[in-house]
Amino acid sequence: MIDKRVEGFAAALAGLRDGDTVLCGGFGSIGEAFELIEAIIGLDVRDLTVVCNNAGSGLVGVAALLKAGRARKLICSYPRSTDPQVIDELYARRALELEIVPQGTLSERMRAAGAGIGGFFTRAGADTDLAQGKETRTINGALHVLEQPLPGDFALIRAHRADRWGNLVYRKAARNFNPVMAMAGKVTVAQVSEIVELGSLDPEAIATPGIFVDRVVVV
Amino acid sequence: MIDKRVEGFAAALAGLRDGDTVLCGGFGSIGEAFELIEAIIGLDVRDLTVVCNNAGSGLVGVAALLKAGRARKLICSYPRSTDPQVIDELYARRALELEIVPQGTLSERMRAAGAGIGGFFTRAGADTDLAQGKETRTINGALHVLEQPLPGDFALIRAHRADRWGNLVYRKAARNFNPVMAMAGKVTVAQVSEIVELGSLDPEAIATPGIFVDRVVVV
Amino acid sequence: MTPLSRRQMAWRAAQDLAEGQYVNLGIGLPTMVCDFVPPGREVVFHAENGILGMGPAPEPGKGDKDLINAGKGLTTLLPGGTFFHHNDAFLMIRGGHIDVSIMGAYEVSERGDLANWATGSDKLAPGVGGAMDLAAGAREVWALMEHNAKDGAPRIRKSCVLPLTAGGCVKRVYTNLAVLDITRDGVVVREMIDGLDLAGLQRLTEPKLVLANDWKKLEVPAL
Amino acid sequence: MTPLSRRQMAWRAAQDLAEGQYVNLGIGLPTMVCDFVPPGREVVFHAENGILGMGPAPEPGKGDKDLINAGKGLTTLLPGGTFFHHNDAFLMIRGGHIDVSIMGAYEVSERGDLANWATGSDKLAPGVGGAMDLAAGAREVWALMEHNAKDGAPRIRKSCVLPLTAGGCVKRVYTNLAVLDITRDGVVVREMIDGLDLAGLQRLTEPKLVLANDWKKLEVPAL
Repeated sequence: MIDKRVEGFAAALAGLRDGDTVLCGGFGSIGEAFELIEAIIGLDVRDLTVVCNNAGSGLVGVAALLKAGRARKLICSYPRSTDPQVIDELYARRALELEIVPQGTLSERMRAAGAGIGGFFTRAGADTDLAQGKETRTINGALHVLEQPLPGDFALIRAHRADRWGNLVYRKAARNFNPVMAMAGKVTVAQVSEIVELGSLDPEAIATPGIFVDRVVVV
Repeated sequence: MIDKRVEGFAAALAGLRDGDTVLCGGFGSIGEAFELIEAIIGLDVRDLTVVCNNAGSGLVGVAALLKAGRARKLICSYPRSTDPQVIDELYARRALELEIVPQGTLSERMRAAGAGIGGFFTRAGADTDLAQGKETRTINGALHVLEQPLPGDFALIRAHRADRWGNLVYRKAARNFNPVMAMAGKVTVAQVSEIVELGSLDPEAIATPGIFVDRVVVV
Repeated sequence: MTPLSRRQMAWRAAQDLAEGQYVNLGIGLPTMVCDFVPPGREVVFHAENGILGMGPAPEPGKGDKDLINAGKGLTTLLPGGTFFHHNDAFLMIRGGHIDVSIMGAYEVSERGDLANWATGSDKLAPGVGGAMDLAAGAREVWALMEHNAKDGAPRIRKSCVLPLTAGGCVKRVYTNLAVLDITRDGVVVREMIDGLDLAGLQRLTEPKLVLANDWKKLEVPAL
Repeated sequence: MTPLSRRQMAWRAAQDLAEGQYVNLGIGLPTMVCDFVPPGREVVFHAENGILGMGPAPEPGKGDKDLINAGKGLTTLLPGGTFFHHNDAFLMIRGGHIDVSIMGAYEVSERGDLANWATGSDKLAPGVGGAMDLAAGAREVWALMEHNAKDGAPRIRKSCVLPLTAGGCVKRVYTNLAVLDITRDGVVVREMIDGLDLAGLQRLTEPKLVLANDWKKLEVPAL
């Protein structure tokens, strides 16, 4: 029987290693798997590359992980979201490597990783400082920049409901980055509010099919 | 008031011109907008490029359009589906230009058009005859081919239900190519079975948001 | 001469949105535009975190914590609204499906170059969000900003001083003093507030301004 | 010596699918594999037209016309199954999310090159379907085919004669005579049907065969 449910954060995060790239879902603090992300702090792993739209809010979730010094690098589009105290302090000390990526490109780079796309051309940022050092090309008269896939060793996401096959549904705007990160994680762990019987989620409305999900933990 | 409903096929197809590229949804004959596609035959347009996974089945829909000689070219992945009598006859006479594209690449090229992606690298077909004349590149040790966006002047799709904003839901496997073609059509026309009150479709389960749909016709 | 308040600036931009347009509102001031669309005119607001059909902010204490806009404020969903994932949200943006993007700006050049992401400060981390995708992908980009910086420096520039978000993308600028079009013939003044004349506006603006033949007084209600 | 029937070939391949694997079945013979997974073993079948969790074919007269598999035959959905659009179906394929792709083949080379899309005929239009995406993207590709062509020509080749679907992708071949692994050390015979020996199989096969130390009789039930 396929059963992706795991008990506890240690099982949920098993295999996470020094230097891993960790994709953390959420937009602002909505749809962020706070507890799952914070559980990393209790493990002996360092030098993580964290990928997240923001840099966490207040002192929870991604912010807590960064504050605990577990990340070497942050790849994000907009670090200073609600209550950016942690990123402000780290930035002032230049204690964290920061890669700023246009938000759509950030998402598309993860999709490319999940979709087996080896790279793609986008106009976003092509004529800006963020394209420095990247290959550019004029296509149909418009400058494009070649962007690379961005896979994660782990994706730590949050959903509303799951079943034992790992099918997920979200609530409203809490969906945001979670489905695309699920696609891009080599190991995708979903923190959910509830696990329901197999077959009780509407097959027309499952936003993340279980094929993208390896472990489900109820918080 | 936004109201994308149109009455009759003439209104649904208004603006279709000689030489246009027409994306036709469906997989086999499931999810194909037979009546809408056949309505082209009654118009005075020629030299169409038809994009469809197959080449139609029997004598209906895309098959009827091809048989009527309205297409100059067919871009597809698998022309000989159920009852391929029309394509077999056209192929024997070499009466239709044929571009064979790997199915995932066909879909991804249309997504690229809809998503503002200027081109993408895929491994699919990179080391085969179908990559002839295309740019290739070795990425992470694997040969990739650069594929181009494939936009449509029109996308003629089929869905189950719609509302007046053009939001669409599908039935089961009849979804197939329809959502991605909706994204890639400059003018997207959806043939649906039923129009429902605005707000009665579940906002978590709308497979094609109305932003991708220009006209809705009930058949 | 009374410059527009921020709410009045948002009101003015809202009047130019047409029925049926799909519109993305940037964070900060542009978010307010949503509240001032004329009643009965259906405009579909898009949020890059995965919403189409945003309604007004909920009554205090009544919002749903999972229903936020791009600025992380609570919002609502209109009948006909939909939720989707972030990648589809940006597919809509990059793919040319958004009719109008209204963004805040630090600077706009006479060629329509937009600078709205990096201040050059080395104290605070820069952040770009979806600005570059919107600038590259939306069919029209409108900038909504104070006409001048706090120190009086012009924000409509011959060339942007700050790092660019995208070149040549801005078509229209709404400020607290004027409505201006960026055209091949230069920066055209469409509307100016009462008490301001072209010479006065020109002193607050770096590139040469052109007064439209049919220019009007920029009139807004008390808000 | 009795070669396997088509149903027996499908049965044999089905036995090697492991619980929890995501498996795409090509059109034709591979479609039958779905019917022979051992009871109680959960394998999730993927159809490139947008289904995960396909069940067995419906009873005659009971199917839903909108619920078809990649071969356009009626199918069913198991509890836990999902529908999605075609682009996501191929995202799963190309992105390495499919554990096993079982495809029919015209030819397989000793390096695992696969030829299964173009016959070289100029009478009928060629069609590739999803074969190239599957060959490039699935974690493992298994070929399921008659050991020899109708005219007796070997289909396991030193090099493919027909146009390639992808180079070096096939890991295992199931035929009506044998089960063979494509390895760096050559084509290894894992199982052969009763009454066939290595010399006999070699005569029907172009590249040099290697007999596995632990080779077994290829045994299947009457079906």
